[in-house]
Amino acid sequence: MIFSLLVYAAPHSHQGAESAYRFAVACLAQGHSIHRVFFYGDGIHGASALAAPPQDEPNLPARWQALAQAHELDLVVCIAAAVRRGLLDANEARRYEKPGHNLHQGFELSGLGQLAEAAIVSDRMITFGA
Amino acid sequence: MIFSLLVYAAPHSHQGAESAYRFAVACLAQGHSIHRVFFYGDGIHGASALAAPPQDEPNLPARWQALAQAHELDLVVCIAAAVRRGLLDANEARRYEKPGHNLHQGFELSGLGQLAEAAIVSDRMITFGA
Amino acid sequence: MSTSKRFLVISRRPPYGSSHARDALDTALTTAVFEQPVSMLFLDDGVYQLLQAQQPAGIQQKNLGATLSALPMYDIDQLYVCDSALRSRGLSLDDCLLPVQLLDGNAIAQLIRNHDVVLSF
Amino acid sequence: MSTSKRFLVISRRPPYGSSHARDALDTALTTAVFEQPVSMLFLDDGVYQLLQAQQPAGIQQKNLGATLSALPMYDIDQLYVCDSALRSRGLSLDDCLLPVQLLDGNAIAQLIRNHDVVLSF
Amino acid sequence: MTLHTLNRAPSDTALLTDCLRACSSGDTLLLIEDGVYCALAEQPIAWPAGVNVCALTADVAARGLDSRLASSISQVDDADFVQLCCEHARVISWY
Amino acid sequence: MTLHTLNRAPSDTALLTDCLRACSSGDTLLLIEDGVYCALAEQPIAWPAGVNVCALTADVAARGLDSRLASSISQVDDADFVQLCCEHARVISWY
Repeated sequence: MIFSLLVYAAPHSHQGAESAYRFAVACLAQGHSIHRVFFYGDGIHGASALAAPPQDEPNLPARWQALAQAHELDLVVCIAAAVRRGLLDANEARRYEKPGHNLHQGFELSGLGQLAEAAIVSDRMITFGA
Repeated sequence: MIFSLLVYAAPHSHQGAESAYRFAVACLAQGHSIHRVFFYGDGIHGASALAAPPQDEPNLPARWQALAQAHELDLVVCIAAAVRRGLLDANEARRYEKPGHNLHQGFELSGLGQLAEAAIVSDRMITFGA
Repeated sequence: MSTSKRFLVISRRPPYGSSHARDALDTALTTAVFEQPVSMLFLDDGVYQLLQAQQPAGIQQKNLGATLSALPMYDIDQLYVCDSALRSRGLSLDDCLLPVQLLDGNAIAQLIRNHDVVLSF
Repeated sequence: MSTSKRFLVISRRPPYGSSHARDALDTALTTAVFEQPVSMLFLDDGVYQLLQAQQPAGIQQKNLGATLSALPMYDIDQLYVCDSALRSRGLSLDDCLLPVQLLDGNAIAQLIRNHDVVLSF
Repeated sequence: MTLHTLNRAPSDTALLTDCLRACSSGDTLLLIEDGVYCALAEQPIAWPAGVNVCALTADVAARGLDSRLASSISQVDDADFVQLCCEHARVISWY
Repeated sequence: MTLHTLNRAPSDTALLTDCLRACSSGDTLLLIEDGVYCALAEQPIAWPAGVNVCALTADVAARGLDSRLASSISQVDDADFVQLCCEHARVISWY
């Protein structure tokens, strides 16, 4: 089956961020495919390139990236939610004249339409909330 | 009187972030002083240098910085909460070998002890939660 | 994207205190722009979003009620409210800023079965 | 910092679902390191933090119960629990991983009046 | 005496119960953010005796509740909030 | 048929009520994260007839609830969670 995930919880604040990752791993292990993981609301912080969690806590952005590389899944961050909260790629940093950018490699910023599209083309859409 | 504030809510996600700022303005307008504003938990996102909110939403990090400059108040961000969530200053970026830093000018990263110290030396400590 | 799915957006948080209500609304609007049929269901404190006379300028937020009023212009006219959520708050349809349909528990379960994708906020 | 204040940390969220419980605990521990007298009060779902046999390895989190057990070593031994929060969950002091004192509503109001700074999570 | 702030709607019954249980006579309870929904006349709450309950004006107006407040609840502005903090020995935030 | 997930303790009575009201016979309710506290034997909940209620093992273990679950509630692991998603036409997250 084709799954997509909506991640609405931030790592280190709400367990939903970690639950989503664990679900994705289980999903792929069973041979299903994941079309897209969409990060929305506070969930966008799960795509930070600058997160440096303690050694006994998982670095979710890095794990998502590795999972995406191994299984060709699409990691999309809601651009409107991200930009207002301070998560930028190089383009947005230029557009808003900010001194840097902090979107983790392997993620891309895009519109909320990518959530609707994911729900349309996937068999199941699962939300992990906060 | 001497006030200190604990901000535990993130801008654009919970109203507490904005309530805290409004309270601080009212406090100073009445001639009180604010010793420290301490950002903890998701509240640390209120110190992001990269936040680019829409024009009709306030840029709280910039407003806090302006307020701090005008009134000599101390803006301290819990370093442990910040680093795991991806908010770094230049020092921490070097320490964790991250490609950039995103702490807004006028804020400083420090330990949770600064919260205890603020409560000790202030007449009132007010929390704005999420 | 030739296929079409019936979307239901559930909104159960009050406006302004957190971004849930705004995010639910933006999701519904965007889905409608993608030409998918979208219904909205207001539960619990989500019914407070429908109150008239919201004036959020003093808390530096956009008027959510004004955006809600525009839903029919985006062809989102299937708007449902849990009637016990409304009644237990002492409110009625007259208090709502746009026309909505009242549903009881059984009708809510039925509504869910009639949709393909349910997104809740 | 010659003065000393009596701190009360209120913790009313369950462990693991969010960072509130951990943040409350870290705040209490840090305040104790600053040699301030600290009490902790567990209310509502916060009492679940006190349950024995927590095994959070499977959800990639640190054992909060283990940290709680260490509180007395940091001279945080004034630990209070709302007795109706405990009882309404079918729990008793025997279920708790460290010694705590039960308080009823009046005693909670009294406890608050006996502290200078109250931080809640 | 204590100033309590509460920022959640009364549907969070556990929070409201804890807050009211923690109030002593002479305390003040200030309803802020979504807490102002606790002030609705249509859904009257049994406030503890001797506790002064008020609601923050900006939050009342934002939510369209101006004409819906219970008559026993007064509205206060940001300056009053600061003043209430000064008049009470400590502040507890219920959230 | 619908799979419902619920991630809050039963103290969030409004969430639990909405979730149960939305269940049809044949639906499954999976308790995850803090939702597993709804599975405690000491605090039995009146589940709607015809709804299969289960709890996620990792979350039960994390919170020390292994020996405290109501007997009517089965534990499922992450693989089962995925399987449940496949077996139901849609998933609703109550949070």
